[in-house]
Amino acid sequence: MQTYLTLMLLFPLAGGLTCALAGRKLPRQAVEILACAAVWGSFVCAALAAASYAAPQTVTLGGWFSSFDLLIPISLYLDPLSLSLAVMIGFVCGLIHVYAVFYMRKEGDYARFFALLNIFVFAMLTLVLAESLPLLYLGWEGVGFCSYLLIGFWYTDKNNADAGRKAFITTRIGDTALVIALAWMFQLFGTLSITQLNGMGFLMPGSIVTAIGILFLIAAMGKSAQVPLMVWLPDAMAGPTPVSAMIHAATMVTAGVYLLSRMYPLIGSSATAMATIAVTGGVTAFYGATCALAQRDLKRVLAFSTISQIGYMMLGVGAGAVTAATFHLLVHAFFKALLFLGAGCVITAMHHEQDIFKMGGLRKTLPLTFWCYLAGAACLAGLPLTGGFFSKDSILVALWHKGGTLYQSLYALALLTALITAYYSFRMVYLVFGGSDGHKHVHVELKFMQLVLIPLAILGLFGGVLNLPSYIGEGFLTRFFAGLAGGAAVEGTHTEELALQAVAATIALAGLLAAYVRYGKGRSQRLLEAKAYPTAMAAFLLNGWYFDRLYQAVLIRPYQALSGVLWQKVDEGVIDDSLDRLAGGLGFSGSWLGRWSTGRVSIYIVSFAAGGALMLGYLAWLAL
Amino acid sequence: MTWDAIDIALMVGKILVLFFVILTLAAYLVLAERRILGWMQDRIGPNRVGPMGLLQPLADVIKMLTKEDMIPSAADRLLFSLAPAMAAIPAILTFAIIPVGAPMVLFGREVNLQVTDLDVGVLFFLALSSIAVYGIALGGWASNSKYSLLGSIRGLSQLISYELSMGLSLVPVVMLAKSFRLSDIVNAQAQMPFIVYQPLAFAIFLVSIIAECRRIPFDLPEAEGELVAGFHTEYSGMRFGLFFVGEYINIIALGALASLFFLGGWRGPLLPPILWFFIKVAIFSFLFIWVRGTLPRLRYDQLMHLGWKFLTPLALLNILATGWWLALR
Amino acid sequence: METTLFYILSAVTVFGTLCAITARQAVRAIVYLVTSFFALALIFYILGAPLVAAFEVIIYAGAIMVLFLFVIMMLELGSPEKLPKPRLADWWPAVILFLAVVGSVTVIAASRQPAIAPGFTAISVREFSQALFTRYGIAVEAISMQLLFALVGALYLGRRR
Amino acid sequence: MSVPLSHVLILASVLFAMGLGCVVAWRANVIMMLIGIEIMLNAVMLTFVGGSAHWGIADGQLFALMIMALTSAEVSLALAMVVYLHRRKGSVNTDDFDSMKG
Repeated sequence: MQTYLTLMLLFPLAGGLTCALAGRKLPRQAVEILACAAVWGSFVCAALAAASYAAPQTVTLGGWFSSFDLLIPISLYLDPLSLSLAVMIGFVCGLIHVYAVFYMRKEGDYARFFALLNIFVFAMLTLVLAESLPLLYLGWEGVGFCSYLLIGFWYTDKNNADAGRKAFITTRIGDTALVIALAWMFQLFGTLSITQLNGMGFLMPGSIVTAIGILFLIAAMGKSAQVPLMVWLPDAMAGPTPVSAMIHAATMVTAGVYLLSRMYPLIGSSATAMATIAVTGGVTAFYGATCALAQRDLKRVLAFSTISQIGYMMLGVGAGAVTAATFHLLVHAFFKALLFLGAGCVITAMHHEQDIFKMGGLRKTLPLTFWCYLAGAACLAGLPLTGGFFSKDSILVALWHKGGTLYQSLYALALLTALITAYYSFRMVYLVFGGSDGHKHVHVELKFMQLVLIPLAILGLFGGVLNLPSYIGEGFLTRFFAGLAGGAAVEGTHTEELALQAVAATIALAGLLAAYVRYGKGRSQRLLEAKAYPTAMAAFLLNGWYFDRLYQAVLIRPYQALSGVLWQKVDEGVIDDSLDRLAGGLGFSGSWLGRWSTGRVSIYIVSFAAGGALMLGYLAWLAL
Repeated sequence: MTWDAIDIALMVGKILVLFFVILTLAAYLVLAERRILGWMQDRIGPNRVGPMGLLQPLADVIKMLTKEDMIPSAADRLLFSLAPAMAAIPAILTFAIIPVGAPMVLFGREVNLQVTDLDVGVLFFLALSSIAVYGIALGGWASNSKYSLLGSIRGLSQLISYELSMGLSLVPVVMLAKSFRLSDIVNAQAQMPFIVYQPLAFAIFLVSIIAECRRIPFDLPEAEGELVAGFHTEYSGMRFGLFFVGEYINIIALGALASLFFLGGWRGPLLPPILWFFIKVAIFSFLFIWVRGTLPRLRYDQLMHLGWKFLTPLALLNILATGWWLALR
Repeated sequence: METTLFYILSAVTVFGTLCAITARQAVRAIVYLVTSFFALALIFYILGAPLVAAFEVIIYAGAIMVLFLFVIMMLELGSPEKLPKPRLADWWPAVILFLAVVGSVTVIAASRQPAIAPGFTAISVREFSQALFTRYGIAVEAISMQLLFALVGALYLGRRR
Repeated sequence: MSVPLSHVLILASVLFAMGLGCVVAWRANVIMMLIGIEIMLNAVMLTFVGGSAHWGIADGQLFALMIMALTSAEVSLALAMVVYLHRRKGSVNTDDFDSMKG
């Protein structure tokens, strides 16, 4: 087991370092093969680990810090949660690597790209497998770092670089909260081992647990793009599409959910913290869905849908259904990666045109992409019997069973969101693939890229078997997660469950119907309308509720003004000026004293003698 | 140390006697030199004043005293007047430490035939000989004459150079006697005069003292042919006389020291100590005159080379050898 | 008697030095200074340091000052130049420094009153030499090296090109 | 012999101060400056000898002797330098030698 875990981490690390250090010297194909092989090797290790998995275990690879009472070993923890995520990460990332090989064929700087991808995988796996919080934090920052560099991969364009910076700075707010939580917990518990911490929650009063939970929530907000720190994710689409698929849809953004699930035994005891998490998730889900309604950029639609879906996951965690949340996380990873990769195919076919109102007719040009994409959209919309349906439904069920006014209203909100989700999913499908005015150009690479979609589509569609509802049979994940806190199956009658699923299915189908009416039938009219200036509501949604402007007005403007004042008045006016004056004064006095060093012995002698007389006089004064 | 009247009287007596004897001796040494040189050069020399010219020194003194005292107008009057005294006084002072005979009993107490028996006697002698330089240097400088100045500079460098080899040649003597005190040195030669042990040191010392006296062949500071008498060109009358007398007193003093250091001083068989001492000094004085009558003058660079490149290293080697010998004995 | 002699010699020393530093000609300064050093040597003798006294005369009066005299004469012979003389204004800092130093030391010295022990005996040559060549052997070596360096340096500076 | 040590020290300080004054006043003339330094060194020697007499040990005299040796080394070099500089610049005025000024 130790071998598997070590190799799982070492493969991508070695691949990334090799690419980074020697990538420029190696031929392109060697780099590509190396990068893919590293990730697939990691996946194989994960699969083998899963195959031989028996019980949760901790593996210590070495020491990191050991000073005073701070002991941080490099130790990994394998339990159902981390194992399932590791397998998912290995698989999805491996597929995306293969996809990226073809997608990035025309781009230079392949070494940097693949090095960063591999290092990202390493960091993500570290995050997931870490047994101690500092190691988790290492991975946490590692993925953030790779994300920053990959969003700004085409850094020569200022917008891309800005998007990278925005992502980095915004997530940093969350990171700060995490560091505070870490330091505080070390002070409270004297350890940073996750397994130990999770068993120590009862030691502390509820208010402290709540505070720690909220700090973790803020960390998750940053990394998982939850309200109010979600503004970076839509802009992160500036990166290459495989990056968007891998980092900003499937893996990294779920880190926040993972963190909360991981620490659930600790923070789950605080109802307040849980409620806050649930509210955040619900609001984010609703926010993302509404914004996705009006987006014109294909990737931004997907980005907002990601925000929305992660909101669902948070909702699940908030409702105490870690299994449901993880279930949705896994299925979401598959279908969202599928959607992004499909979008990548579309964008490639459209010669990097991303406006969905300028697309259409691709159903005939790219049939394979269409069918796969359709599967992804169905999952996203939660059409019955798809993987997305089951996973989303398990969250809804958990919410319903939680009970209470708060969770009931959140359930209603989630249902509304599901309706909107179905609507915008098919709006997207209709606009992109419907109609007849299609483009005809298909690259060779595109064929290979489309092939990658197939396994993802299958997984997305049939992901539901991972955790079938209890009336069909005992869910695999439920059984697997049974040992975890918060992993217990939601109890309820089969009838009730069926009723809830019927409601969800009806909602999804209603959304589909609405989308068909508006964009299937009235497509041409919609295209005409799109050319007009957007209505106030559409603009509001298009711009993500104007959150960017709000932040601009509330935070950035005052900050810039303050910076301006600090810069011009304080820094230049006070500090610089005083330093300038000081330097000038010193220079003046220096040159003035410098006249002393005339090179004339006589003056030196007089100075020297005067100094000596002064010292002697001091001694005499002492003697008096 | 308490002094009573007899002590003081003895001291004053010693000083007066010594003073008188030295001046007389110096005066007659001049006469002797003139006579001996005359004989050597196959002529008669001064023989008119008194029997065999014995009153000649008196006549010379009278002549000098009555001569007009000339001071050049551009001269530094103070230093011009002081210089002759500066030349003569160290020579006279040297006698303060010279034991002229064995201690004798007088007025019920033992009396050294020596003005004072310093425990750093050798150093006292060296100090005085180094002071003697000033008379020459200042005399020449104060005259404000080119030739005098040249003579002074020559004298300075010559004296400094030979002082070194002279001092170094005395180190083995001190090492053998294990004292700076002159009476100790004389007593250390009770068995054997040091010339037996230290012939090389004696040779170096002899050459050096001739140079110190600025006698031929080392009389470059006053070389008549080149510098018109050098540093005392401008002097006349009694001032010149002082230079002159100083030189001869110096001869006697150095002769006395040479006999003390190497020939056992007043020690000798049969004859009374004072006589022995007198004989030895006379021998050295004769040697000086003899050399003057025999050897030609050296060139200036030869003089310097002899001092620095020959005598000084030789003296150093001699010290080394003596040290070894003393250590191994 | 020696006490009286000490004060007389002190007066001679101070007077000679004073004349030396105010002399108009360097040669005269040397002469005054030699006088002063002579008196100083006698003070050393009185203070029980006959060896230092002898060396004071041999080395200071007999060698160092002669060297000065030699150089002065050589320079005068080479190119008689008018050396700059200190103006009256130049004496002010000197006088102030003089007063400061003497005042300070007087104050410091007067604040303690240790007398030289009346019965003290002069340090004999033997004692002196034993201390010099045993306890301070290293210092002697160092000094000899320094003299050697000075010799080499002087030769280098003096060589003709 | 009943001279207080303080009188010896005061004599030394007077000599030292006169040497200092000489150096300061004659600051234009290298030779006079060197003479001033000699005076100061002699004053220091007097201090040492006085101390030696006061405590009855030879060390002070030893240091006086060492000062002499040092001084002879110093003076020989300094005067060689003076002669050298005189040969080069035809001057012994210190203020003419300021080519190394800052």
